[in-house]
Amino acid sequence: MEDVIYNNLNYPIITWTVFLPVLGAIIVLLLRSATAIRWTSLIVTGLTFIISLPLLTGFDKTTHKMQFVEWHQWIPSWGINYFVGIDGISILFILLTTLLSILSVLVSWKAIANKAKEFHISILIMEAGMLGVFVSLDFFLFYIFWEAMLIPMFLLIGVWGGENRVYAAVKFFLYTLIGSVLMLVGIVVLYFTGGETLNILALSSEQYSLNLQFWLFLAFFAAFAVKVPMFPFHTWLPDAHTEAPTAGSVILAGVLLKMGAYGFLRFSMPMFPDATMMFLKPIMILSVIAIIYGALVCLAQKDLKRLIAYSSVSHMGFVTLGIFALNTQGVEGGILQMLNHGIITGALFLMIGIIYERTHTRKIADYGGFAGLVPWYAGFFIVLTFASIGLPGMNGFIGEFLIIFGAFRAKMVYGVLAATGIILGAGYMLWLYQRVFFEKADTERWATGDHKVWDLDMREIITLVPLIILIFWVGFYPEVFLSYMHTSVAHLLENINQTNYAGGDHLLTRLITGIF
Amino acid sequence: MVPLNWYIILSAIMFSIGVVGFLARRNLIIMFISIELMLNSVNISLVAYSHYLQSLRGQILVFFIITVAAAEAAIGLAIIIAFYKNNPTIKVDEINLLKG
Amino acid sequence: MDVTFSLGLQDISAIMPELAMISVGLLLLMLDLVVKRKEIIAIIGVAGALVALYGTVSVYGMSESQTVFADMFLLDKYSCFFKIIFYLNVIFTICISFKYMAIEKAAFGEYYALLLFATAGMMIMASAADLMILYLGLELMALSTYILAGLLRKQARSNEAAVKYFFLGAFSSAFLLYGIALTYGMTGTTNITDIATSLFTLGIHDSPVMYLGVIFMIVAFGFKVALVPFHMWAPDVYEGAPTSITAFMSVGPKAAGFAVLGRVLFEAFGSMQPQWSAVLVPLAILTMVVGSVIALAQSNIKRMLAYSSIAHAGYMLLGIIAGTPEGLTSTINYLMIYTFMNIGAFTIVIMLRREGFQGENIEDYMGLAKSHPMASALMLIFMFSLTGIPPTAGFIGKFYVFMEAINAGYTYLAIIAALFSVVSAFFYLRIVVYMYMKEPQNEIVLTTSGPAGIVLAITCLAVLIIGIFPSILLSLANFSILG
Amino acid sequence: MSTAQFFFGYFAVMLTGLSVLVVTRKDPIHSVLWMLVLFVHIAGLYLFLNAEFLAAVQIIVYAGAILVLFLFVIMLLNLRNEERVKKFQTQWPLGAGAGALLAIFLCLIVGKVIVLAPLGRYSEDAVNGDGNLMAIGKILYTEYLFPFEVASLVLLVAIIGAVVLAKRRLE
Amino acid sequence: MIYTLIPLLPLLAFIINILFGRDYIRDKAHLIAVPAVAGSFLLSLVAFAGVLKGEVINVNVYSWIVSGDFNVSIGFLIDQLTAIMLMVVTSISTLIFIYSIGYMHGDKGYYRFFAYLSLFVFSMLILVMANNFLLLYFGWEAVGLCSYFLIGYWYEKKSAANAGKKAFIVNRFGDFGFGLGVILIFLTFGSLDYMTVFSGADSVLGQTINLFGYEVDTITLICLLLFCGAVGKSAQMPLHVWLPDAMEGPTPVSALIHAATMVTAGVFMVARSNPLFSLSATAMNTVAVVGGVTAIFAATIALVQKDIKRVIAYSTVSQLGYMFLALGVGAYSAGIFHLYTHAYFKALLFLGSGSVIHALHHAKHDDEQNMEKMGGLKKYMPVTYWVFIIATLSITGIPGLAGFFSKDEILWRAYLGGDLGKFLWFLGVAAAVLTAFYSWRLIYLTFHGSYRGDPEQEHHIHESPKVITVPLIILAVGAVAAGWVGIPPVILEHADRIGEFLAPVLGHPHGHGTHLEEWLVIAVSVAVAVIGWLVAMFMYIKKTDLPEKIASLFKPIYNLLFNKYWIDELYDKIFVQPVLKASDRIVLAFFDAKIIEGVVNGIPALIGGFSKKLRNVQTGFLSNYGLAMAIGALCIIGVFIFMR
Repeated sequence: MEDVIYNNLNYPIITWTVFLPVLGAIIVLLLRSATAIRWTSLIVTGLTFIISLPLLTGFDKTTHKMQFVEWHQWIPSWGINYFVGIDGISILFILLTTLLSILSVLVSWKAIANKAKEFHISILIMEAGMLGVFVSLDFFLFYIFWEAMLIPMFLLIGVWGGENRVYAAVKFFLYTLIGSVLMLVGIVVLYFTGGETLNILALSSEQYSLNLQFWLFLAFFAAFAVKVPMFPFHTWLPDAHTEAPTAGSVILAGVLLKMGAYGFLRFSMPMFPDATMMFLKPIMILSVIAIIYGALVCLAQKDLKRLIAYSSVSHMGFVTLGIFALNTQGVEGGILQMLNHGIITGALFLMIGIIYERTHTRKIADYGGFAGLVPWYAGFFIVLTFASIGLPGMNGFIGEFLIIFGAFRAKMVYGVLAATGIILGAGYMLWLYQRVFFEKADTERWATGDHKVWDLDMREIITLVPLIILIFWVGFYPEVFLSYMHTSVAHLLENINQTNYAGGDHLLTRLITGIF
Repeated sequence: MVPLNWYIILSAIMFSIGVVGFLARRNLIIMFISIELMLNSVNISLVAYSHYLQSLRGQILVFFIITVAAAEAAIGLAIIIAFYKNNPTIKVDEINLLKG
Repeated sequence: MDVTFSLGLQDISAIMPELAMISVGLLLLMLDLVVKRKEIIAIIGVAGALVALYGTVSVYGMSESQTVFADMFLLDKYSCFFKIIFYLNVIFTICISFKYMAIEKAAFGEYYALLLFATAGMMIMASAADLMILYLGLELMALSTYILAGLLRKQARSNEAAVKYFFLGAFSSAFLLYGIALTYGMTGTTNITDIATSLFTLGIHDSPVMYLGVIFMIVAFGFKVALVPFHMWAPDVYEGAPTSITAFMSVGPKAAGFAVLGRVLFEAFGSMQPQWSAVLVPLAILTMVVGSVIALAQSNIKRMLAYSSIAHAGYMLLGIIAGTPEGLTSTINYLMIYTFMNIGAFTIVIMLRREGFQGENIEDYMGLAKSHPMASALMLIFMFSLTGIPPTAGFIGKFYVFMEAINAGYTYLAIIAALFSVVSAFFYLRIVVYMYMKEPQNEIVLTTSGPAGIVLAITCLAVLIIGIFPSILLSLANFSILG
Repeated sequence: MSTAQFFFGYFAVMLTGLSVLVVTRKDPIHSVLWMLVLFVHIAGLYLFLNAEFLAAVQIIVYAGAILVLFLFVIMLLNLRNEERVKKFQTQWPLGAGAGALLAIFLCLIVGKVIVLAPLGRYSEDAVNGDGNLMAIGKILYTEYLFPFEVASLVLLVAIIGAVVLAKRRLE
Repeated sequence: MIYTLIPLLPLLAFIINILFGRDYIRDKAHLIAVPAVAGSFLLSLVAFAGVLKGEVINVNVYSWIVSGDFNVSIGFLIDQLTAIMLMVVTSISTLIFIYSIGYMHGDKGYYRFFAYLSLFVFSMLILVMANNFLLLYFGWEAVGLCSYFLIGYWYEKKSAANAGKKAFIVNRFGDFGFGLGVILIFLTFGSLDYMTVFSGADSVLGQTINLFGYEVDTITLICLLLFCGAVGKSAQMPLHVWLPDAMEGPTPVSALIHAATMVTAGVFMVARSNPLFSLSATAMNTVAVVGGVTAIFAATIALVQKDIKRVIAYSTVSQLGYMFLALGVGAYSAGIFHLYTHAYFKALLFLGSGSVIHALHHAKHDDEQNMEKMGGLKKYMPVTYWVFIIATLSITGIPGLAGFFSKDEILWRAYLGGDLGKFLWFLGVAAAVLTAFYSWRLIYLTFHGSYRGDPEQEHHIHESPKVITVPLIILAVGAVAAGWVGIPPVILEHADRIGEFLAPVLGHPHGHGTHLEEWLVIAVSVAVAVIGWLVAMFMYIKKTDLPEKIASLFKPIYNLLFNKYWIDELYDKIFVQPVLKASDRIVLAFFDAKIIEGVVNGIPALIGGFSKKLRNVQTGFLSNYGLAMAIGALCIIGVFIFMR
C-alpha cells in the first residue's frame, strides 16, 4: 500500500470523525432527560464537525492519492481490512455531512417531542453511517456503512414521519435494499475476480473483461441508480422525503442522495471504464429525462414537500449528467452540484419543516401571502429558491453551468436538453414561491390557535445562516471548493480515458444473451 | 438360488404400498400401520443385503429399527390418545386447526 | 469371528459430554419427584449443559479427530462446533422456559430432561461416524421433540402439532432408512468413511442406485431442516408447539439436520458432489422462494418465524451446494449466527406471553416501543439481523454463503437469494413497523425474568459483535472444518 | 424353478397381498390382524435369509408387543363411529398414483441390483458355526455397543414420553 | 481598483437595507441608497473622464470558476461603450432614486424598494462592466432577478405576482439560448474573455459545427444564440410579452428598468459582441429584421391601448426594435446612441406618467392608469404636462431634440443597407408615424379635454411634489439636449461626437449616400412625425367621436390590436397550458402514478397476492403434507435419475 498517504496526525482523525457519533449515541442511550439528550447530541455533532475540520486544512490538494489513510486488519480470513481515507472527491461530502448533522439536531429541537432518545440515537448513527460510506476504502466496510444507514433512516421516516410514514419508510427501505443486494452480489463477484481482496484501490487498478464489467456495472448501477435516484427508479424519493421528519428530509436530500453519485465516481467509473463507456449513452439519456421529467412533475405538484422532493430528481439528473459527461467540467460540476443540492435542498427542507411546525399543512393551496406574515422566512426562502433555480452568484449556478458545459462539450444535444431544465426549474420554483408567499394571506387563519404563524426565531436563523453563507460562498468563490477536486478528478478521468473500449456493443443484446 | 434383486423389488413394492396407505387412508392408526409396513419393507431389504453381503451389519440395523419402531409406537400412540382426548376424532382429514 | 472391539477409557472420555447430558437428564427425572421448585431443576439442567460445554470446549483444540466405539462415534472439531450450537440452544431454551412453562402450567422435570435428551440426540447425530448411529441419534432427538411439541396436551393445537410432527417425521425416517439400506446394499457398509472408500474403489458414484440412496437421505434430512417441499410440517408444528419448544426446534433439529447433511454429503458422498449439488439447487430455490413469500401473509409471529426459518434453511443450503469445504464453513457459520438471532427473537416473542394472553399475533406488537423501548430495540436488532442488514451478524452469515455460492459458480443462486432476502425484509420490517410506528392498542405487559434477560443480552451482544468483528466466529468455523 | 425360488414366490405373493389388505381394510382391527399375518410371513422370510434372531424378534417384539399395543389403543379409543364413514381421503387417487409411480421408479432403479461390494466375513458357514444368535450377540455388545446404548436411551425416552403425554397431570 | 466600488456601493446599500431595513432603517432607506448610487454616478463620471482621456481599463479581480481548461474571472472592462452605459445607468438611476423618495413615500415596503433598486443598479453595473461573457451573464440574470422582485413588488396583487414570474420565466427562455451561446463561445475560442474572443473571431471564420446533422456556421450559431438572450431581455418579438405586464411594478421601476436600462442590456450585449456579429451576415440580418418587425408590431399595439403605462411600454418595445434595427444594419453606434437618448426621454415619459398616477392615486380601483378616465390634467399639473410634451417631441423625432438625432441616424443607416435596408427603413418610417400618433394620443387623452374620471376625485388632483418634479425637469433637459452629441455630419460637420467616441469599440458604419438622400430621409422622418401628430390632434381634439367610429368600423382589427394580437393567449394555449396539463395529467397522474408506481407497488402487491394464494397450499392436512413430500421426492428422482 505505498500508493496512499498515511495519516500523519498524531491521532486517527477519520476514525474519530466517523465513530464519535456512535460514541455519542451510546451516551445518549444512557441519558434520561430529553433536554440533556438534545444538548448531548448537539455537542457531539458539533464536536464531530470541529474534528473534521483539520481534514480540510491538512488536505494536500496536489495529489490524487488517498490521504489520512488508516489501515488495520479486520477479517483476515477474507482479506478484509479496516481501510479508510479520503481524497478530493470525498472530502467535501464529509464536511457537508458533519455540518448538516448539526443542523438536523438543531431543527429537531422542538419538533421531536416523543421518543427523543431514539430519534437522536438514529440521527447520530446515521451520521456515522454516512461518514463511513465516504471514507471507506474497503468494499466490505463500505457496504456495511452503506446498509447500516438504512436502519436509522427507516426509523426516522417511519417513526417520526407524516401521515403516510409507514408506507414511505417501507418503500424506501425495500427499494434501496433491492439495489444494495444486487450490488452485494457484484461485490462478491468482484472479490473473486479481483484476487480475493475488497481493497477498492487494488480493485480499481485491475483489468476486467468486458463482459464481466458489463454485469458488474449493472449490479452496481442497481444500487447507485436507486440511491441517486435516477429516473425511473425515483418514486421512493417523493414518498420518503415527504413523509420524513424535517431532519430526515434534510439528511436524505443533503447526504443520502449523494451516495449514489459518489458510488459511480468511486467505484463504477474507475473499476469498469469500458462498461462506463458502454453505458454512457443510456445513462445520459436517463439523466436528461430525469431533469425534464422531475421538473414537469414539480409543475403539477400540490404538496410543498413533494414538490421539493421531485425537484431533487431533476437536480440529481444534472448531477449524473455531469458525472457521465466524463470531462473535467462535467465531473467537477457534478460533484459541486451534489454539495449544492445538499445545501440548497437541505435548507429548503429545513424551511418547510419550520413552516410545517406552525401551519401543520403541506398543501400549497393552503398557503398564500406569507411574505407579509413571515418576511424573514420569505426572505430566506427566496434566496433558496433562486439558488435552486441556478441564479449566478449563488452556488446552484456554478454547478449547473459546469454540468451543462460539460454535457454540451460531451454531446451537444444533452447540454441543450439539460438547459431546458433551467427554464422549467424557474417555472416551478417561482410558481411555488408565488403560491406560498404572494397574493393575499388568510390572516385570520394564521393568527391564532394551533395554526398561529410566527416568523423565524433565533434558533432557526442560526440553523439556516450557515447554509445561506455557503450558498453565496460557493456562488462567488467556488474555487475554494473546486480546488479540492482538481487533482482527484483529473486522475479519475485519466483512468477512464485509458479505456480501449471500441464501442458498437448493443446493450440489450448483451443483456438478453447474458441471461439466456 | 433366489437373486438379490427379487428381495429388493419385493421390498420396493411393499414400501410403495406403505406409502399409498399413508397417503390415502384417513384413519390415523392405519396410517401409522402403513408406516410400520414401510419400515418392515426396509427391514426385508436390509436382511437380504445382509445375507448376500455376508455381513451382519444389516441385521443389527434391523434390530435397532425394530427397537426404534417400538419406541415410536409407544410415543405415537400416546400422542394419538392425547389428541383424541381433546378432539374426538382420528380422521386425518378433519385435523387442520393449524394451516396456512 | 474375532471380537474386534473392547471398551476402553478413550471411548468413555470421548463421549463425556453426551454422558453428562444424559446423566443430568436422568438426574432431573429423579429430582423431579422430590424437588418442588422447578426452577432448581432448570438450573441443574443448565448446569449440566454447561458441564457438557466445558467438556466439549476442552477437547476442541485437539489436533486430530478421534473415532471410538469401533468407528461408531467420531469426535472432531466439526461435531464440536455443532455441539456448541446445541448447548447454546438448550441453555437458552431452558432459560427462557422458566416463566413461560409456569404460565403454561407445564413446568415439570420431564420437560427439562427431554430437552437434554433431545440435545444428546443431536450431539450423537453430529458425532455419528456411522449411518446406524446417525439414525439412532436422529430418532432420539426426534422422539424427544415429538413429545415436547405435544407437551401441552390440554391444547388442541399442541396435540395437532405433535400428531403432524410425529407422523411426518416417521414417514421421513422411512425414507432415510430406505436410503441407508440402498447405500448399505451397494457399498456393504454403513460407516461413513468406508462408504466414501467403497464408492471410490467400486467406482459406483454414478450408479442410479447410489443416487437414489442419496436422494432419499436428502429427503429425510431435508425434512429435518425443513426444505421445500419437505417443509410443510414446520409452520404448523412451530405454531402449535409451546413457544419455548418452537425456539428449541427452530434451531436444534435444523442444526443437527445440517450437521448430518454436511457430514454425509461431504464425507460419505463427497465423490458424488456434482450429483447432490444438482439436486439441492432446485430445493434451495424453492425453499427461499416459498419461505419468504408465504411468510408475507402471516399474522401469527410464530408461524411467520417458522416460514422465516424455512427461508433461512434455503440460504444455508447455498454453502452446501457450493460443495467446497469453505462452503460448508459458510453454512455452519450461518447456523451459529442463526442460533443467536433466532433465539433472541423468540425470547421476545415468549416474553409477550402472559397469563390469559397469547401474544402471538403481530398486532400484539403494536406500540411496543412506547412501553418497552429496550425490548423493542432488541427485537429490532434481531429482525434486522434476520433480514441480513449490516452491521448485524445476519449479514455476515448471508455474505459468507453468497460468497461461497458465487465462488463455486452459482452466481444466479446468490442473486435469487439476495432478491428474496429483500422480500423477507418486508415481513421482518412489519414487526418493526408495528413496534415503532403504530400506536399501542392495549396495555402491554412483558413477562420478564432474569434468565431471559441474560439470554437477550448474550444473543444481542453476539449478534452485534459477530456483525462487527466476524473474525472471531469465522476463524472458529474455519478451524472446525479444516480439522 | 428351484424350491427356494418357489418359496420366495409364495412369500412374495403373500406379502404383497397382505400389504394390500393391511392398507385397505376399513376396520383398523382388521388391518392390525392382517398385519400380524404379514409379520409372521416376514419372519418366515428372515428364516430364509439365515436371520433366525431377527425372525424371533419380529415375532416377539413386533407381533407380540407393538401390534398388541395397537390393538389396545384401537379398543381404548372405541372407534365404532369412525368405521362407518369412508375410509379413503379425497386425495387417495393422487396418493395411489404417487405410490404406483414410486413403485415403478424404485423397481426400475433397483431392479437389477447385484452384489458389488466385497463380501464380509459372516458367510453362511461362518455364522452357522456358532449360530446366528451367537454371532449377533457378540457383535451387538462389542462393535455395536454404542448404538445399543443409544437405542436403550430411545426406549427410555419413549417411556417418559408415553407417561408425560398420557398420564402426567398438568398443574 | 477604485472602480470596483461602482458596483459595490449599490450592493452595500442593498445589503444594509435588506438586513436592517425592516427593523431599523424603515423609511430612511433612501438615506443609504441615494448616496450609494450617487457615489456610483460620481465614480462613473471619473471613469468616463478617464476613458475620454483614452484610459481603457481591463482588469481581472479574481479567478471565479476554474475547472480544467475552463477558467473565468471576475473582471472589469471599462472602455468607451462601458463608459457610456455607466453614464446612462448611473445618471438615470440617481434621478429615479430621488424621484422614488417622493413617489414611494409611505409605502410599507419602502426599505425593500430601495434595497431592490440598489441591487438592480449593482447588477446592471456588473452587466455593463463585465470583461467576459460569463460575468455578463451574471449581471444579465441578476437584473432579471431584480426585475422579478420589483415587478412583483406589490406581491399581494395577483397580477403583480404573475407579472414578475412571467418576466423571469420569459427571460429564462432567452437566457437558455444565451447560456448555450456562452458555452459555445468557450468551446470555440477557449476563453470567455472579450478581448481573447474578439481578437480570435476572425480565425474561426468559416468554421462549422454539426447541429443535429446539419453543418452550421459556428459564428452564426453563436450570434443567434446570444441574440436569443437579447430578444428575451430586450423584449423583442416573440419574447416581448413580459414587458407590458411588467408595468405592474411601481412606476419608477418601469422607468428605470423597463425603459432606460435593463431592457437595453440586449442592445448593449449585441453591440458589445459586434466583432462576432459583424462576421455573420445571417445573424445581422436576423437582428435587423427582428428589430424592424418588433418596432412596427409593438407600435401598432400601442395605438389602441387604454392604460397609460402600457402605451409607453409598447412604445419601449418599439423603440428597442429601432435599436436592434440599427445594430442589425451594422450601425452599432447609432443603436447605442438611440439607447442613450431613449433612456432620457423614455424615463421622462414613465416618470411623467408616474406623476400622473401619483396624482390620481385616490381614483377608483384600476382607474388611476386608465386614460379613458383621465383628461384635462393640463391645468392641474403643468410641470408634468410640459415635460410630457418635451418627451413626446423628442420621441417622435422633432428636429433639435434628442430623439430626432438618434432616430434619424438609424433610419439613414437602414436606408443605406441595400434592399433589405430599404425595406427596414420603410418599416422604421411606418413605425415613426405610429409612434407620433400614439404618443400624441396619450397626451391628448390625458391632459387635454375635460376630466372623465370620478368627479369627486377631481379636486384631489394636484401637481406632484418637488422631489418628483425636479428629476422630471432634469430628465427633460436630457431629453432635449442628449442628442446634441450626435449631430449628423450633413447638418453639422464633426458634430457626431458619440460616433467618434465609440468608434474604437464599435467601428465605423459602412455605406455612404449622397447628401441629398440624407436630407430626404430626414425630411421624410420629420414629415411622418408631423403627420402622426396632426392625425392624433384631429382625432382626439377636433373630432373626438372619430376614434370610436373607426374602432367600430374596423372592429376585428381593433380587437386584434387591443388584445395585442392575442399573443399572450396564444402562448398560454400552446405552451403554458399544454405543459401544465401534460405535467399534471400525463406525467404525474399517468406516468408517475400509474406506470412507475404501478410497477413499484405492483410487484409487492403481486408477491403479496401470490403469498396469499400460496399459503393455501399449506392446507393443514397431514396427508397433503405427506403427499407433497412424496411428490417432491418423485420429481427429484424423475428429473435427476431418469432425465439425466
